[in-house]
Amino acid sequence: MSERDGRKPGKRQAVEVQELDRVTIRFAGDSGDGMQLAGLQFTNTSAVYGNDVATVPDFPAEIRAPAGSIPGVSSFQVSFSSHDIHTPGDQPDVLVAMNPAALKAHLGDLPKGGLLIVNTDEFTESNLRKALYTENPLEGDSLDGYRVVEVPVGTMNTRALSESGLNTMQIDRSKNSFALGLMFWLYERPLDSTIRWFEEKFARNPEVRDANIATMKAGYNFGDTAELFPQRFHVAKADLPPGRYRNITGNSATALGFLAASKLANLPLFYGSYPITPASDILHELSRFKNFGVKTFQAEDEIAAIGSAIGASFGGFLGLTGTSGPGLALKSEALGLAVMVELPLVVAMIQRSGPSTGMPTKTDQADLLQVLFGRNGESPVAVVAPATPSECFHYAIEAFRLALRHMTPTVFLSDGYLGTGSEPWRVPEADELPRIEVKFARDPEGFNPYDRDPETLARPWAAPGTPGLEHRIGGLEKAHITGDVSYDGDNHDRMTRFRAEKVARIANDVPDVEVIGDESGDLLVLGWGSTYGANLSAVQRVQAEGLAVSCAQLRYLNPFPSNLGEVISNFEQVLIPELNLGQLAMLVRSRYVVDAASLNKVTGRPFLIAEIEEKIHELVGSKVKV
Amino acid sequence: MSERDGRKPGKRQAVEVQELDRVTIRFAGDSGDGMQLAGLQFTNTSAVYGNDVATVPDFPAEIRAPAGSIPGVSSFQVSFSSHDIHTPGDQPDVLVAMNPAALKAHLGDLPKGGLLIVNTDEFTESNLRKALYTENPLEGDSLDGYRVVEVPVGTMNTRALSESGLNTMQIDRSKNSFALGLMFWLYERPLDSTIRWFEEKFARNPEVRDANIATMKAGYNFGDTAELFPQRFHVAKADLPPGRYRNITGNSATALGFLAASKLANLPLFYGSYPITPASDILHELSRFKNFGVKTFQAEDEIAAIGSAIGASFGGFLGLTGTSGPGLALKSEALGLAVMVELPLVVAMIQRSGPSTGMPTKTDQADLLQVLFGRNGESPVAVVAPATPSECFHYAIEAFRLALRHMTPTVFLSDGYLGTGSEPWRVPEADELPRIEVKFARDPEGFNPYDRDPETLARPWAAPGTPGLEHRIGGLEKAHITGDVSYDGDNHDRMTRFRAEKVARIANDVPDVEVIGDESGDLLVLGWGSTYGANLSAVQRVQAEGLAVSCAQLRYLNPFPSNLGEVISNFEQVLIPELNLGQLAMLVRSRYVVDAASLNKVTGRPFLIAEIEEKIHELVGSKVKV
Amino acid sequence: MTTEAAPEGPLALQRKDFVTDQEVRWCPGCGDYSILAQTQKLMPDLGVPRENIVFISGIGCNSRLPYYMKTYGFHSIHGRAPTIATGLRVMNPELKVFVITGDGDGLSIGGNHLLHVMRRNVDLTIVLFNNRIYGLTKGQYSPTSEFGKRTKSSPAGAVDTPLHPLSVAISAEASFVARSLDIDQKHLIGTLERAARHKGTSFVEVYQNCNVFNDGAFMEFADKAVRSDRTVRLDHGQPLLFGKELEKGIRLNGTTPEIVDVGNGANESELWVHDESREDPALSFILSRMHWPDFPEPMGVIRAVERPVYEDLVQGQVDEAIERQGEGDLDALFQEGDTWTVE
Amino acid sequence: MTTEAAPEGPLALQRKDFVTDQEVRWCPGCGDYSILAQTQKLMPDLGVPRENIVFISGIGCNSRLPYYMKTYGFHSIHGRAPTIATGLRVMNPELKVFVITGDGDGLSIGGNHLLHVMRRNVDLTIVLFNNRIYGLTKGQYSPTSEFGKRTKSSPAGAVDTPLHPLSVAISAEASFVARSLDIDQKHLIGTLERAARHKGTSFVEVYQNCNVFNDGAFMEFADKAVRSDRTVRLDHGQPLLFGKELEKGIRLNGTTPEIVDVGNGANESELWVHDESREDPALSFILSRMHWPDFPEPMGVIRAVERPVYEDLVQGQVDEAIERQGEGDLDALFQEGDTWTVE
Ligand SMILES: Cc1ncc(C[n+]2csc(CCOP(=O)(O)OP(=O)(O)O)c2C)c(N)n1
Ligand SMILES: Cc1ncc(C[n+]2csc(CCOP(=O)(O)OP(=O)(O)O)c2C)c(N)n1
Ligand code: SF4
Ligand code: SF4
Ligand SMILES: [Mg+2]
Ligand SMILES: [Mg+2]
Repeated sequence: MSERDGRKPGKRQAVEVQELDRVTIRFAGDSGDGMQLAGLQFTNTSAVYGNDVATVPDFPAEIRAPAGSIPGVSSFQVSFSSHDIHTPGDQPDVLVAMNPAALKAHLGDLPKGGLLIVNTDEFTESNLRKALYTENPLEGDSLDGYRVVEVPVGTMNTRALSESGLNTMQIDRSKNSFALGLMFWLYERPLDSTIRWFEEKFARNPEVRDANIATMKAGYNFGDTAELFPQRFHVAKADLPPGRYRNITGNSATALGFLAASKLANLPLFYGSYPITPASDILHELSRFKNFGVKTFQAEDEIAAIGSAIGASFGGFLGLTGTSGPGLALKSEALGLAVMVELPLVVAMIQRSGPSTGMPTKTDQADLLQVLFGRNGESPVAVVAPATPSECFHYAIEAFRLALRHMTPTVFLSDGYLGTGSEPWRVPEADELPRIEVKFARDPEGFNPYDRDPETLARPWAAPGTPGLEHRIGGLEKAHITGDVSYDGDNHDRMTRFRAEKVARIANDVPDVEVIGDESGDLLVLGWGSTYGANLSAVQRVQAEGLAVSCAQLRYLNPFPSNLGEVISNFEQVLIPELNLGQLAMLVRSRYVVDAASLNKVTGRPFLIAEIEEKIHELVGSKVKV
Repeated sequence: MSERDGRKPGKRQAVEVQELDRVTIRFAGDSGDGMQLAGLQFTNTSAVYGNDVATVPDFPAEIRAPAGSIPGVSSFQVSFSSHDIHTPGDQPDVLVAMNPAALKAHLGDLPKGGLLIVNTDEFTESNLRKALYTENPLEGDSLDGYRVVEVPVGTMNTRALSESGLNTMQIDRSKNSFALGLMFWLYERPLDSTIRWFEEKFARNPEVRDANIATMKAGYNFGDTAELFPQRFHVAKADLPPGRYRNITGNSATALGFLAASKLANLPLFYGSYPITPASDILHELSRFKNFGVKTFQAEDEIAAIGSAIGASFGGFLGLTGTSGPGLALKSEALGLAVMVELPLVVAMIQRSGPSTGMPTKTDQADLLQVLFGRNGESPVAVVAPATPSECFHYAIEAFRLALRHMTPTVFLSDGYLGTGSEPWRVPEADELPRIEVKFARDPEGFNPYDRDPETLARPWAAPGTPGLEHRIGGLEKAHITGDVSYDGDNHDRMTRFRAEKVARIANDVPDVEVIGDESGDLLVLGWGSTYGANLSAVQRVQAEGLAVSCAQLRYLNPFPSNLGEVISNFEQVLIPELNLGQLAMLVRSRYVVDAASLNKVTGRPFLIAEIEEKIHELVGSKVKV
Repeated sequence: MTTEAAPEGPLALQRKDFVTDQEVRWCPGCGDYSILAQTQKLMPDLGVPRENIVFISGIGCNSRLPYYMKTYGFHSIHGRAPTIATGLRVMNPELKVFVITGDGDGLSIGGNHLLHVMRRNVDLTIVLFNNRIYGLTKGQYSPTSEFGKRTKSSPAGAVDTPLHPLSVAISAEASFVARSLDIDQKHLIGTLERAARHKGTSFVEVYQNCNVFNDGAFMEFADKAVRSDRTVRLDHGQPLLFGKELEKGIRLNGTTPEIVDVGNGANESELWVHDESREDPALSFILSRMHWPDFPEPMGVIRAVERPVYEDLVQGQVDEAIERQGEGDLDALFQEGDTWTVE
Repeated sequence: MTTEAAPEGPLALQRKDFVTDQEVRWCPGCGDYSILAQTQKLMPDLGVPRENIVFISGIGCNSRLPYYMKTYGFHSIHGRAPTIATGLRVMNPELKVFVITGDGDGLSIGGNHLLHVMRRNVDLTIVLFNNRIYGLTKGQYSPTSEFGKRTKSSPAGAVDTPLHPLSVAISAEASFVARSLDIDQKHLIGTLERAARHKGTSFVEVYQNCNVFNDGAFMEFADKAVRSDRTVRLDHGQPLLFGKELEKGIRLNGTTPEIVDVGNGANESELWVHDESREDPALSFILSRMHWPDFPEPMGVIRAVERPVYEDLVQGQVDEAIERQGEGDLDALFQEGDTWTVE
């Protein structure tokens, strides 16, 4: 039984086991080496084991680079811990490099003293050349200061599978499972969940299934027998709030959230989209769940995608479209139409690095202003922004709740780092989730399409098919109440202010922004979106140093929570770290006339905790060395 | 000879002549009544006569409304003066109403005591119905308090042309010339320039020519003979700076400016556009001047329009595209490409009322933020904004000067009010105009497509066809210097800041913003674009009252002139009047952390001087009654 | 807009029940009036409850039409009506959806959406008002304007070769393609009815006179006096005959149409017998290339074939999924994959 | 990018002069490699100075090609390459401009631009890499994917009817339409050369294998073993013959192609003789509808007719205006209309 022979309890005592409270491993190899799979399996195992985990993948650019080349390197970083963590870690403690290119690309991130596991078999002349190495790093002194462990992964793997009946290419494909087994041994992880996974995944392909299981065990045993490692490590369970958990990426959580919204509002979901990295996952995910009644439409372009979603909203259904920056640019005009016709359209916007095509597989937060202002005329939309992968679930639902209650287009603003990153998610009970109440106009008596709700200013939603409510809407300015076309100047002024006020009033319908730390102090670190983990971790560190620093992460970007002004006013200074050149900062400075400081980074990568920590010290001085 | 018999010097003494220093006349009638023509001729005559003039037309919505209906009313307001004026006037002194609908639509703007000239012939049962009059206003007391003059324009016109040989419909078409003649008499204007105009315009149609001239004279004489008017009025010449003048609309001035830029840079102009109100005029104008080498391309949509213009810029030519708000929304993605490839594309953006289709024939200033931020990623463009119709000429040239020198997409931001409004323009001497120097890369030695000019950070412009400079550009992030595709994070950060800094440095290349009035005081009225006339007039009034108020109009919106911060700092308060909900205000508040006040109006109409004056008094109190 | 009481049922409806209180805002004499009139007349005959009828348009003079139809309506943005209609139909197949577009709206800015909606065969009735001009923007040439046409934007003549709307539709795999004429009231309403009853995308090009910016664009063959000689009515199963006494016919020489005099000599059996239901689109394509003055302009239903309707296929996949996996259950969904419990 | 010294003149150039220092980033085994190779080989033969050659692409795997061509290049945005190429050619007719696109780039998001650039007949050589999949975004179905295709975005099978790229081109009035195959090197370079030498828009569909996301899409007829039986080469003025011994031919029964055995019985004279230069597009259209397995796939130049080139017409109007009014003079321009002088 896997459990037992995996664990080999007999030999356990042979090497001493060191307790650690957090470890960060980066698996790096060629795109073909299955690093994402190895990383994910290690993540699941650790999560199931009870650690808190956080991960971040790093894919090569969309185009496949030649095998063995640096652009072809794919990596997956997982951080697992005995306490709760908020980021996948600034730097890895362990780097698994499956080929020279992977070593070249990632060694820079490994701190001296870090553990470096290299697959020696790939360090051939030609591979070294592909990685632009002039000499073999395993021979020179370039690796001095690292704890280098050389493993002939290829050879060992081939040996383990000589009997498998697979051809060499197939055998080679399971290298990653050998490496994975080795890491499982090193960190005392059980093999069973991965074995189960292989059994499901390759159910229809027993040879491959058995080969992967066999080589993984071989890797595990190799660690046990070969005296490569002086010690093993153990990271104890974290005490997470009780409940059922699963590991989830932001994009999956987003798709689940939208499906949930459909159930909670009891309205079928329509998803119109045109593929684009990193939003495509949502299209792929939703198209798998047709039994939820969701209809996915791969449109000819982004304009058709949002147009079709507007059609669905007009029809009285959950109209949803999703894209990334370049796609949103194309949707601008139609989103303006949705604002004018005041329909509950939701736009899932997964940011990537721009401008233009930019770096499609990397992340920035530089589309906030486009989301707010990228349309002609005064064209307000509501904006919600999850701060962690698992939060994407809640805010996907929230986006529809606000859109439906306030009859306004609403943007769900995520990014590639959230979308592809993962963390444990406490699985909710479906009936824990609050229903979304939807009011359709049904009574012809006194019906008018632009007769607003006095509280929310929302206009009535009258779906085609409802007898007696026949009416016409469109992109021309509408007369107050009747919705007739109007060129009256005062009406235009009034309607423009209504549209703005309608969105502004959503502030009464969203929770206050929460301050982590004291309600007042020297510095407030104010953030939005995926910077949450780094902001929080940095602030926790400086709080531990005794600095009067708190942080707050905005999940509602338009309108701002109503207490934001007051929150800000209680701090001497405000720091706004953003993966752009200061977009939220501009909004906050102008809204509250406060000289908020910015920390900007536009590298396509998330903030390191240390970067924020350093900026905090720069602003409020420090009682401790940095 | 027209001059003489027009003036009828013999009878002049018959009615007393009152001197006025400014008169504002509004011609209003059915779309078919030729009010635009009448207004324009009156304008030209007054301008040629030597007055300062300002005009604003008001067309019906793009769709032709039924004859006689209120939506079908077309009007033209001209203000002429013996001193220099900055707006077409808040309210007319005289309203010429050619039919009931025109009266219904415009009477509200005529102050009590105003002169009201009505064409009684059109006040028929059916016309009154079309104008939604339940009773004939000429009979009731609804016109009490106005100086009503009833003229059977139709009858008189028909009588005048009974011999003309034209059919009744043709005859009816020249009604407006009769009315025009009457107004010429009332304000002692010479007929000759209009006669000349008819002679050219209808050269190939002598009957129509003669008819219009005849009925205009008849109108003139009618004023002379019929004792309808107790007096005539005279508005003396204004003393404008010496020079040759012509009356020009903003859109014509814009087209001329771009043609001039082409000559000054000695590079052929390409204009790629898709028709849209109010930008279409520019396409129409430019396509008339093929002998300047300009090539106009009516694209299949706005995306193709900007794409083609980018192609022209890439090719080493003056690439220009033009549109209005909805069109700019569609161009967003491609404009981002232009930012990434750093080409000297110019976008002529003529704002209209939004959001969405909005009110196509009306004006707002609500696209400033779209222009600045309506693209994915950090995507800076330079923005210039003329403040008067005639300034459009200069800033069209300026847009290309900046685009070419700094190798950046540049937006020329105008609006429908500027574009269709007119004023006298002091015609420049072509060789007064400064040449635009263009540097092309030619030397393969050490050429690199992203090797920046140390001063401006502009990249070299290497046109296809240049031997040895073959290179590839595109929308993916570029490596510093080489321009190769790069996914390097630090390079992306560097390039993002380069693009921002490149545009920011344009501030060194533009004039300081000028303060009209004292350099310091209680209040600065800060504006941009077409609010200039109203801002200036209002400030001049309150200055006359002795208030410490100055004004400044921004012609450069990105970057701001470098002295703006200091200018602002010298005033107790700042007021920013905008035809939007506070877009420039947001930028200024955030940039200078100043609590600038806003005056917002979104009616599709320009500010009245009185509105701004009132707001000024509200902010700084007043020594005088409002 | 005033609210309207529910109708007593479709059969009770008459044209006036489909007229809104909105003042019609087209130029006097515009061909759009006649198309509107036939469209309103058609409604009661369709037997569709008024609340289930939706008119969706883009931007252009033509696209004002929904305001004048007392049904649900959406005057959207330029060129995008087919996309909105697609989303609406996919979610609610109960609705009878019309798309109103123009030669600029549908073939210039909106050409791509037209292409894709037709290949998908979404059940929409698309009426393209072809006046060979941009009317609303006051007279620029359009993708159907003649080569060399002088307009505001082409003072020296347009240098663009025009598109044949019907050819485009056919090569976009359209299952129903027809043409009619604004002023030919009976033919127009008949053609619209055929289109409206077709399952799948029906595309109708209507020659429409813009008497302000392109007056008489079609008069050469559309004028009542010459119409029978210069247009040919297409009737399924009937030979292509035209002329006042149907004295002329068309036969195919290989793939080339030829005009022949019927009666004297030329025998009927040689004539091209129209088959609108033929799968192979070659003949439809040939018809789409026939134009006055070389040939009489074909009028009527050029192509009408059966193809699965897009939204039915989409619904089918949903039904099948439910069949196979049962109605989606959130709890099951949430627990997909590896889960673990923390006590 | 390193700078390159000016060539000694086109004739001196060889393939290597068109190879950049950029590492080619396509999956090993991708059909794009072969298309790139033939394209590079073709360049010297064109006799165009390297600095006058420009490659403009959209987005997609295919659209990386310009990075590998040591000419001027522009890797633009998704679907818009034809628009950029149009502006460039209109302003500089000296340049030889290629447009590289894909089935998604050119027919999905970019379909409308393709339509309009072809009807205008801008002098561009458009090469559409048709791999019937979205490669760059890792495997969603495209407008040319077969009905029912299962992909990441269509797990239950695509319900969209695919477009026939060549039919679309023909109905867009294209003056040159051809098809070739990535792995058929001689045919490919020959076809590309024909296209490159055509005056006006030339449109070439290249069947391209995406061995990662849609492997073997064309193997059924493209495989060397069966190719001669399952494809038919089109040669102007030659009968449509195919098969290893050219033992089979195609004849037209009215508008319907039929396969006949040549030799025994069926006489050559019945066979369809290919006429690429025929104005009337009916036959081109019929060819564009022929597909395996019903017919052999037509390969080669389907249509090649002469039409005025858009940018020449534009230039003509400029020349004529200068002829008529003389070179534009700013002072005259400024003084147009009423002017007056203030002393
Ligand atoms: C995005 C956008 N671009 C341009 C316009 C301006 N516009 C409105 S209608 C139209 C063309 C109308 O032509 P057509 O579709 O033939 O309709 P018609 O008026 O002739 O019926 C244009 C260019 C617009 N409203 N929106
Ligand atoms: C505006 C925009 N939308 C979507 C994308 C994402 N995208 C890039 S390439 C592509 C389709 C590629 O398919 P194809 O044109 O067939 O090229 P291939 O990769 O198959 O060669 C898509 C959807 C994008 N880059 N830009
Ligand atoms: S402009 Fe032409 S199409 Fe438009 S309403 Fe007037 S006549 Fe009709
Ligand atoms: S994904 Fe397909 S098309 Fe793209 S490079 Fe790889 S094999 Fe070629
Ligand atoms: Mg039209
Ligand atoms: Mg493809």
